[in-house]
Amino acid sequence: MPSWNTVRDDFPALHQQVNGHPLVYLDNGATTQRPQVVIDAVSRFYAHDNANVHRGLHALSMRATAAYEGARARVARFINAAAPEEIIFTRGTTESLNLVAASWGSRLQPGDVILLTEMEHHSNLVPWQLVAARTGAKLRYVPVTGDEGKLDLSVLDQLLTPEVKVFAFTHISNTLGTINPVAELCARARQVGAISVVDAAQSVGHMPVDVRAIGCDFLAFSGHKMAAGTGIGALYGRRELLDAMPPWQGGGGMIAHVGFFESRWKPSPERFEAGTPNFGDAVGLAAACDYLDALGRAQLRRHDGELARLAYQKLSALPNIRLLGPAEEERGGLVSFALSDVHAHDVVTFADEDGIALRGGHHCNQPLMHKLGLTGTVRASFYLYNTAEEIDVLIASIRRIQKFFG
Amino acid sequence: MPSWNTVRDDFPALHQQVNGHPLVYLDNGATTQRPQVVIDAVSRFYAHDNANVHRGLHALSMRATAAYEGARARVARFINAAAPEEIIFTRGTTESLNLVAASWGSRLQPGDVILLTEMEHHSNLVPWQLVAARTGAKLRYVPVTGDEGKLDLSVLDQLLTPEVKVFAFTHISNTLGTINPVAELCARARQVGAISVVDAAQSVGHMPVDVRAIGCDFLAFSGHKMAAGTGIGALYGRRELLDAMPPWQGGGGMIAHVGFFESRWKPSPERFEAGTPNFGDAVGLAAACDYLDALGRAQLRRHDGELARLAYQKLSALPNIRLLGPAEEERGGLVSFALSDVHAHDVVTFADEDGIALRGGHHCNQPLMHKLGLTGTVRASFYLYNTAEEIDVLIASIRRIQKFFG
Amino acid sequence: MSADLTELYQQVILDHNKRPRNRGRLPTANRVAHGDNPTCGDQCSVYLRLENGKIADISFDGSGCAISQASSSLMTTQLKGKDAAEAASLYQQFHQIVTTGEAPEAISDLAAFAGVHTFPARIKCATLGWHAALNALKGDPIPATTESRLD
Amino acid sequence: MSADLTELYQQVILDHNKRPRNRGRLPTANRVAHGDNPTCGDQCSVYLRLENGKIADISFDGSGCAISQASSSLMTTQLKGKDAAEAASLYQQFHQIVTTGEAPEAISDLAAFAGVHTFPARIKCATLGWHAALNALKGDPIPATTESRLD
Ligand SMILES: Cc1ncc(COP(=O)(O)O)c(C=O)c1O
Ligand SMILES: Cc1ncc(COP(=O)(O)O)c(C=O)c1O
Repeated sequence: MPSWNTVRDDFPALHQQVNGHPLVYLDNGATTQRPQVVIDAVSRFYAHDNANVHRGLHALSMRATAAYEGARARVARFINAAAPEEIIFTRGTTESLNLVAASWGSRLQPGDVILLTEMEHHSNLVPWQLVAARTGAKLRYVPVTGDEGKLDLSVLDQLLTPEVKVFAFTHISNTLGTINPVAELCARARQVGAISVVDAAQSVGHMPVDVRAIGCDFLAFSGHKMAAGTGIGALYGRRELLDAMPPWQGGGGMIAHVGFFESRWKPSPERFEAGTPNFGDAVGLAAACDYLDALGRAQLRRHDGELARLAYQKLSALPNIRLLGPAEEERGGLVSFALSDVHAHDVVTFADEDGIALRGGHHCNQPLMHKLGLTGTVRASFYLYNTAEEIDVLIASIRRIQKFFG
Repeated sequence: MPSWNTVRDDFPALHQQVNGHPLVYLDNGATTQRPQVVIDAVSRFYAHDNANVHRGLHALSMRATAAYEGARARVARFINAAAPEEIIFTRGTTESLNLVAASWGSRLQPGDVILLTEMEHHSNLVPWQLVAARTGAKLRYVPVTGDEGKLDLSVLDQLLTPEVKVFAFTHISNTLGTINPVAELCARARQVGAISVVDAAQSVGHMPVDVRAIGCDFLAFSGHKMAAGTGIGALYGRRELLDAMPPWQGGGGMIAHVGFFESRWKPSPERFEAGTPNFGDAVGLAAACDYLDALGRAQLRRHDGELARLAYQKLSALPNIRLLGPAEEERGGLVSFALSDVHAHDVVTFADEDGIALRGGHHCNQPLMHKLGLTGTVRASFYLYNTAEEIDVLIASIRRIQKFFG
Repeated sequence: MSADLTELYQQVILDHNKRPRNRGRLPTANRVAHGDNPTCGDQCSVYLRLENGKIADISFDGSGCAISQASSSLMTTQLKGKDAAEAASLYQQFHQIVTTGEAPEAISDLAAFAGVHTFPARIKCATLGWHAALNALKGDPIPATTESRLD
Repeated sequence: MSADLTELYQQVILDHNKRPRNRGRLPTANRVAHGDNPTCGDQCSVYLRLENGKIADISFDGSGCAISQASSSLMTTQLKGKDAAEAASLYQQFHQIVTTGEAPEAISDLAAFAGVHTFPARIKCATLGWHAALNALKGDPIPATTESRLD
């Protein structure tokens, strides 16, 4: 049973020196670390219960199937889906969004509009560009107000017209830290008969997320951004939408009948899980859900939010710095900034010398960067094991960097 | 350094009792077990080097990138690809085949023909049905001769006409155990200007596979069928083909430039790896390559082949049994059979009582089963840790089953 | 042979598997439905003659394991003479038996399937024929499938 | 500051970063090429005036880290007066320096970039301008990219 007091002990990767300094891992927006219980859950599964799922009647296969379907039910509970069948396991957020764009999106037609926002990650942007090119649908964007990084909802009425068939947006911006009013956006989409697609990559592991309270049609997230391994993630979809969608990938496990020239499909979720799924990491994802729920996601949200506010406040006091994202209280667990005299890459390389892991660049938000007149920012992103002391280490490091290049 | 004498010690899952008997795991065609070194390689990576790849300049990210790209180079070496760039990491064989069918296949037109064989796994069949439905191309099948399970190459000339743009076939049939003459088939495809796609799910982990000796254009396989974890596999593709193909999934990591309304792509392999890849299990796959090469794949082939021949021979001596696949020496490491009085599922359930893991059913070969007038078979499939004694346990169990239902 | 396995393959089941009752295509049928279990390729067709809302005659056909064959066979003997509501209620009881192992009192031979509950992967085998029969009663032309994830 | 880092950010580099030489759009250019590093969004344009096969004048523009800015700046000072073959050979030497840390004897200021080899992720930064310059020499209108996986 994890506890907030000893939480750092749970993560083996944190206990190392980098360039002679204790590691300060502030790159959680890219991927979080995994607690030993998650690593062990996968190892134990492989050492005891490993067999292919679904098609087997022998003991190991039945155990593996129970573990895999148990993981599906656990993930459904984690986001309060109505049924396990509403969870499709994927490689992660990107594959989840490609699945919706390719399968649901195949019904789009010339004249239809896909509404996105200017703060979308490439993974919630390029799949829609691809389907737009295929179907003749058009893209439209909700603007971002500027450095403070809010969606300009004053123009939403003009943008959210009846031609809009899909409204896809991020829950928490991975660059700005903005938390979008997703329930409101979903309701607005519903009013014009559009489906809503929520990119929850940065939120599901960081705060309570309830798909029924949000009222979304689809929601996508990645295990590796919530203390689980890579190669696993999920797409939540409302059952009646999923069952009306054509398959995307074809292969073993998703078929009801295969003939040489025609086939029929199973219902969701199997229809969308062609081939051997990543059941090993699904078991790890379920263990991560247990881990995060034992700590409490409301507390997690508070923890990350407080660190982000503290960092924002201390960084604001530095000279020649430009901070992105909302200045007020409510922000996701990250801060993003640009120093006027030092390029983001030089900041990251120097901080690494102090044992600090930061990310510099466009954070897969090229069009937003371009709009803001930036080529990149430095991002510090927090998770449950980060501390206020680590922010002091960060600030001291940035000061040294500014001095060196000053 | 693994050794053949102690090979069973390397696999923790083998050392358990099932229903009061030592586990006899004969379901390797579905998934193999993982040696402790592979499990540990992934755990160790997560405990020490875990960070997102490619976009990071800090120490952990550089280590993770080196590990991931090192795994790509290792896999390239494993199948003798000309360059690491010819390896695209996927979830497994099924995703690899869907990638080729969707991306390369997007250039197909009405009048074009996709040539498959009647022994293809659903994963090398349904993706082509889907692309045929989208493009208007037609499917054609090389027939299987009957229970002995050979491709009827006498009609290949008639089938492999200039309209054929793709010839896709399995290296080793997962139901029949047939080893197809893949180099010859690739050469024949080349003669008519068709690309060749090899489903190597059942071969890459079981025998030496050299893509340049085979002369294939694409080759697909899964980590979990070669001692690595689930969620990782690869598509090999010849460089010039890959670089001429449009992307399939869109998102972070595969773009050269993203604007709001148009984007440009990176070259292969990044173009085909949208989103955070499964770098954790890629590290495990590289460890599995090391493990298998240390044992020696030629020896592995001999080991599996000998067990299959032994099993075939002992099963042939039983009454009321119908054996599938080639009777002669050369067969992959599996046997598939039907008892005339006992359904495959009852066999599997009874064998499980004796601790034996078998698979019963259509093995994702429904159309072939239908052609052979079967609804399913029982399959025993072998790997490096199986023994001749285990075949005796199997035969004794089948005898008891026949007696019970006799 | 273990107790669980003996319990699964009861004499009643082995008997119905070897000598299935009401097997084949019912020539006078006015309702038919097909069921399949995509996971294993098993198939079952159920043919009924409905007269005044009651099952006047019934047969089944198809291929499958001992459990599915015996279950379909036994089912036909139980459903003859029943109306749709009675059939649904009988299926409820049967479903309870195969999922929990608990048989309601005074239930017929169906209790022979209680052993199925320790083999969850076989529940689909036991219910394949029943799904087809209930679909046939509804006059539903869609193939029944035990891949509904709900048994 | 660690030895590696001091080695990476040598005085020459800091100087070129702060006061880049030949920066801006060369009005008389008759060749141009753009390079970008998709991983980080860095961009570099190189403008040349080729006269009788030699680089009569050269400038660069764009945005990037200290390494890429300094490298482009220093490069312009080295390439002036060279022909395509000499430029290619200079790049070969530079590439060797940034990948191995070994500078051929009697090489100019380029040796200041030897420290890059201990930071493999920064090799792309150091070569960005060079790729653009070589492409401009070829008259190749395609954007140079350091995402070729070969530096
Ligand atoms: C011949 C063959 N092809 C394709 C596959 C699909 O592989 P996977 O399920 O790992 O995608 C399998 C394994 O089931 C197979 O045996
Ligand atoms: C907001 C957002 N969306 C999508 C993604 C893509 O997630 P993944 O790379 O796990 O597919 C990320 C992470 O990079 C993200 O931050």
